[in-house]
Amino acid sequence: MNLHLSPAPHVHSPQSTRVLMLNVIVALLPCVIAGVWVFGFAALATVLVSTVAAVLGELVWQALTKQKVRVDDLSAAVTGLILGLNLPAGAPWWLAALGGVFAVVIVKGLFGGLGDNFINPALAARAMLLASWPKYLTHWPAPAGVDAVTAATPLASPGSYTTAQLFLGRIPGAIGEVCKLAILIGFVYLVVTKTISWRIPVAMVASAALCGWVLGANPVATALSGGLLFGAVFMATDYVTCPMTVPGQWVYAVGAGLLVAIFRRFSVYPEGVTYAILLANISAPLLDRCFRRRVYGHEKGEKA
Amino acid sequence: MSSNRTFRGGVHPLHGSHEGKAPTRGEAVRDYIAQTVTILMGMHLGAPSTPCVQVGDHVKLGQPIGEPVGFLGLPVHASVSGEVVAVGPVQSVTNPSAMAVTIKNDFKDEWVPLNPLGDVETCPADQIVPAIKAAGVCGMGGASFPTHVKFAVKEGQYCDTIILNGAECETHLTCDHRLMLEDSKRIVDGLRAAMRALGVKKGVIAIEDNKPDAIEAMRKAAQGREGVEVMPLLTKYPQGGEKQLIHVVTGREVPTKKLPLDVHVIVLNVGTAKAIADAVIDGRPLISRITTVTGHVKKPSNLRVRVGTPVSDLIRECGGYSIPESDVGKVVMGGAMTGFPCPHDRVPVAKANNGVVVYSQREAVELEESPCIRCGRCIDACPIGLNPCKLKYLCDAGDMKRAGEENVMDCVVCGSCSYICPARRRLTTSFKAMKDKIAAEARKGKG
Amino acid sequence: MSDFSRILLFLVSCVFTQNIVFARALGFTAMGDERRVETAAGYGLVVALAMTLSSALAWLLDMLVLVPAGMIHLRIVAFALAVLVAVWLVEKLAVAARPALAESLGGSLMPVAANCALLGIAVLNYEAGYTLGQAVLSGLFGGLGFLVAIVLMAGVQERLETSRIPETLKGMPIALISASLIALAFMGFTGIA
Amino acid sequence: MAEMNTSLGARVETALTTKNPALRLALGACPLLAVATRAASSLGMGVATACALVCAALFGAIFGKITPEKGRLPVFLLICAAFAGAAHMVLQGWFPAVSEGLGLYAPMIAVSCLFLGGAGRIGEDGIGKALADAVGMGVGFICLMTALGAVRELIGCGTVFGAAVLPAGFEPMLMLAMPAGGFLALGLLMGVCNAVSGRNKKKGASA
Repeated sequence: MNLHLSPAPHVHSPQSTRVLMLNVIVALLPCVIAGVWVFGFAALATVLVSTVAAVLGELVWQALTKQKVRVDDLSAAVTGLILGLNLPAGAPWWLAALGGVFAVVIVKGLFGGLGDNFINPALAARAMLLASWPKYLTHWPAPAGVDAVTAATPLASPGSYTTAQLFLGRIPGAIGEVCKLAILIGFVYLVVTKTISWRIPVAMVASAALCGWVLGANPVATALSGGLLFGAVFMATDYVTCPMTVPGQWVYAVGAGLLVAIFRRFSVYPEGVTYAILLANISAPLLDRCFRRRVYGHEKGEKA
Repeated sequence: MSSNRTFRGGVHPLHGSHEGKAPTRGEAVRDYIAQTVTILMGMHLGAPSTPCVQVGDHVKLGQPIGEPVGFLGLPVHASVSGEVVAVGPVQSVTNPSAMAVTIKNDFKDEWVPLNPLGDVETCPADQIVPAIKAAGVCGMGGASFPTHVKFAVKEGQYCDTIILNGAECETHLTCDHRLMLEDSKRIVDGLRAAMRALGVKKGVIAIEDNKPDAIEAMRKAAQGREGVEVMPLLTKYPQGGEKQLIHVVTGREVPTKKLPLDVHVIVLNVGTAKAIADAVIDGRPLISRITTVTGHVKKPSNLRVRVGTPVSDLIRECGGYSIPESDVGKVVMGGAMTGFPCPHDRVPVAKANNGVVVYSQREAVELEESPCIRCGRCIDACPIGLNPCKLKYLCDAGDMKRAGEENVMDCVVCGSCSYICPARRRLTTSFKAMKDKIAAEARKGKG
Repeated sequence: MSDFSRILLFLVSCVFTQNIVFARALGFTAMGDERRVETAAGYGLVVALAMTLSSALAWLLDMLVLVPAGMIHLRIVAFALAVLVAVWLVEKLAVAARPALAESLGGSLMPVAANCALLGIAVLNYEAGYTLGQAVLSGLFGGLGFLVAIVLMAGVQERLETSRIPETLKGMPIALISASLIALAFMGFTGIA
Repeated sequence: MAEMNTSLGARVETALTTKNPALRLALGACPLLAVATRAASSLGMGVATACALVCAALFGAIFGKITPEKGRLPVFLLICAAFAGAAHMVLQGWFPAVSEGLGLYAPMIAVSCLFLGGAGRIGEDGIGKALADAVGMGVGFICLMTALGAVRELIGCGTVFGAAVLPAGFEPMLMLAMPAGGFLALGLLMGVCNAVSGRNKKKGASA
């Protein structure tokens, strides 16, 4: 008899890092399918390139720096997938690949790897691509079957699409963000499997719609346009870069929504979700400082 | 009978399979008497007792074989009658050389003369605590704190509520559940004795709502007994933790570094209450207890065993392992959340050992720690409100000062954070080590 | 546009869109090893105050001494002098108003003068041809921008304490890389005000 | 709380008095980060700063001896500013292209000198030692600025010293020309330097 002596607890929750990441990938599949449906196979190619680049990038980085290779935790795959879904269909392959590598090596790897980055890798990579090669990131191909090569996104020309079009996604935009139905399916899946809480997405979308309304935008169109829903469900909820305490998460989500409304109204970019979430990420450590749980048997804010 | 009364945080281990209690909760308690018992001298928190018998001595049932040492000392009694065959160190669950007395059972079960006090409602109240001490009663829920010390109310302190802990929030275990079903009257007697000893007006028996039959049985037993009530609680781990229980039942929080008595509460396990009743009514010392034997054994059961019975005897009595012996991966003394792994299966059962759980190799294999993904689940799960994620970093870095500032000493080592962590980080283990280190440092500073 | 909204836009511009650290890359030197939000906030306040004062002093020095005397080639020295005087004044002020704060700042505030945001804002004001009022506001708002930047950086660096940053990148390199990513995020403000 | 209040002055002072030359170089490069986007102009700025630094170090060593400790930093800042002004005027006259590239960042040469010269320690060493240190730091700074400018120019516009070196299809990464890119390039450059020098140190230790 060879008895193990590892200490208690002797049971573990079935939700491992890998299971959680797999849940996110499954939740992203409807968006991938919808993207292919809207933009054709060019969309699939973009998503695949960025995913493969992110996974290979992580593999090579971890091997080069003599770390244990942990590609099997699927976090790099999630990053690459989300980045790909944030790009326009048919973006140059090197753009998608470079973005994937930047995300896992510069934004994540240099800080130590999974859990150590302070900002969402996929979004930071997207911001980098937008800053470096703006023409590719603002060139939106029209949905397959529409008689035009490029078209104006709903954010650039509000009112040119019906709510149903916005919801189903036969509109120009980034691959993953166009079909709101697919995003909602993913959201429900993530909440049901307890991968994420409903808190951040709902608070962020509601806050953006409300603030947008105050600033003169149609709240329904605000919620259904651009990458707001996609960002709120899949990127603002990134464990690593959102606050860890519940009150902190509320402030974070409401703040991100507010920034989205402000950016859409005032900045030169028609879309502000990327920057709103990145800025919220940066404030997350401060929010975690402000909102700490009271320790049992201690007065609020009392130190040992 | 479901309840919403609970604390903030916590986890639901094995919730899909009735907290692992299904195999044993319907099984009536069986008696098992061992041929040889190895009685440890250090079964309680505090200095081990000194053996007062020698090899070759004949001892009677209930005869003192160990004398108390120090403030937290407790006497130890023979749990069988027969001949002392060995006095010396043996392997216990946590200590490779623990002083013990081994007795070969002659199966005569001759008692030493006992001093019963009689009915708990009429016996002299001032003799109750000495009787409890003489009977060697310690907490039977796992912490094994000497019970008479809990009753030592200091100048200026008072107690207004005694809580009987029947929550049994730990997974797999059903020994308290069965005890409440089969010996409900004795439990209430024990509670009344404790209340009378300290002049307490209110006694609360707290039970998780996954044991409706036990709640029913205890309510029936408590009927007509002065100041005794039964309180159902939500099923959630660690509902039976002392601090959580006090908060849920009384709304009070034990201030940091203080004891329950500082908020006028004493918490006793239901098994301890039964032992108190035995000590008062019959004058009988604590020589047996109910232990749940479950996991990979052929016939999971609750056994009433003599203190000092080897675990291997318990497993044999339950039909032996249900998997090949080579596949047995871990034998845990206690439940899945806080139990101690046994180095081998011949260690003896002590007064506070409430269960034995057998795991297969596959279940027992230690999961590899991976990087923290900062999901915040540990923060949500901590019943104390600590930040385990940050604390783990400080503890692993050996930063005693900042770990103390992050309140590591308030950690109750319940295991909720380690259970919930998707990265399988051994948070609780780090905290336990840091707590021990800080406590050792403090002792060094004093001495 | 009302004065109020003009000032508000100027504030947003100085604090976010043209943040002195992330958009103009000035004043980063102070962040190399700042790890505590409390210290960072104290330092940021001191710098903001000094920036306001030095803006005013540099403007006065320029308009009242250098230009009339035809010594504009001495501008850099004059601005450096303005910075030193401003920091010296802030130090006196801190000692008088908040002795405890001054204590926590370690006695001397003079090293704060080495912060290039201070000299930078004086030059910026001169290049933009601001009036005295505009220069003071620019100093104040620029200082607030610095405060925001240093507090955000300190929060991030506190957070990075638990990260497994490679040994070769610890300290200044990772602070620079963090600042780079924050600067990327601050680009979202482009076009606002 | 004691730890939290670690004096601010002391923290900044460590940056000013650090003995680590790599860190001093990086701190010196920070003020000029925004304009070090081209190899040629960065080289020019590096040379100008190095010259100003050597002169400032000479005067700093002289005046440092006779100034009380508290006054050293202000005095050195003024000396640096004076030579930065002189360097700027020389640039304006002889190298207008570099001067134009500097724009309003020209006065930052003074702050660069402050960090490169280890302002907090001036007057501690003799004139000879201070000069040798300044020359060393100056040469190092020229190398660092040139490398920084070259890397940013190569990736940010596809050229080095104005010559196209990358294939025609290369699309420059505009971010490198922005402050964000400057921070990133300098951070990575420092990391690479640390890695290389760390490896050398290890080799030296084992030999």
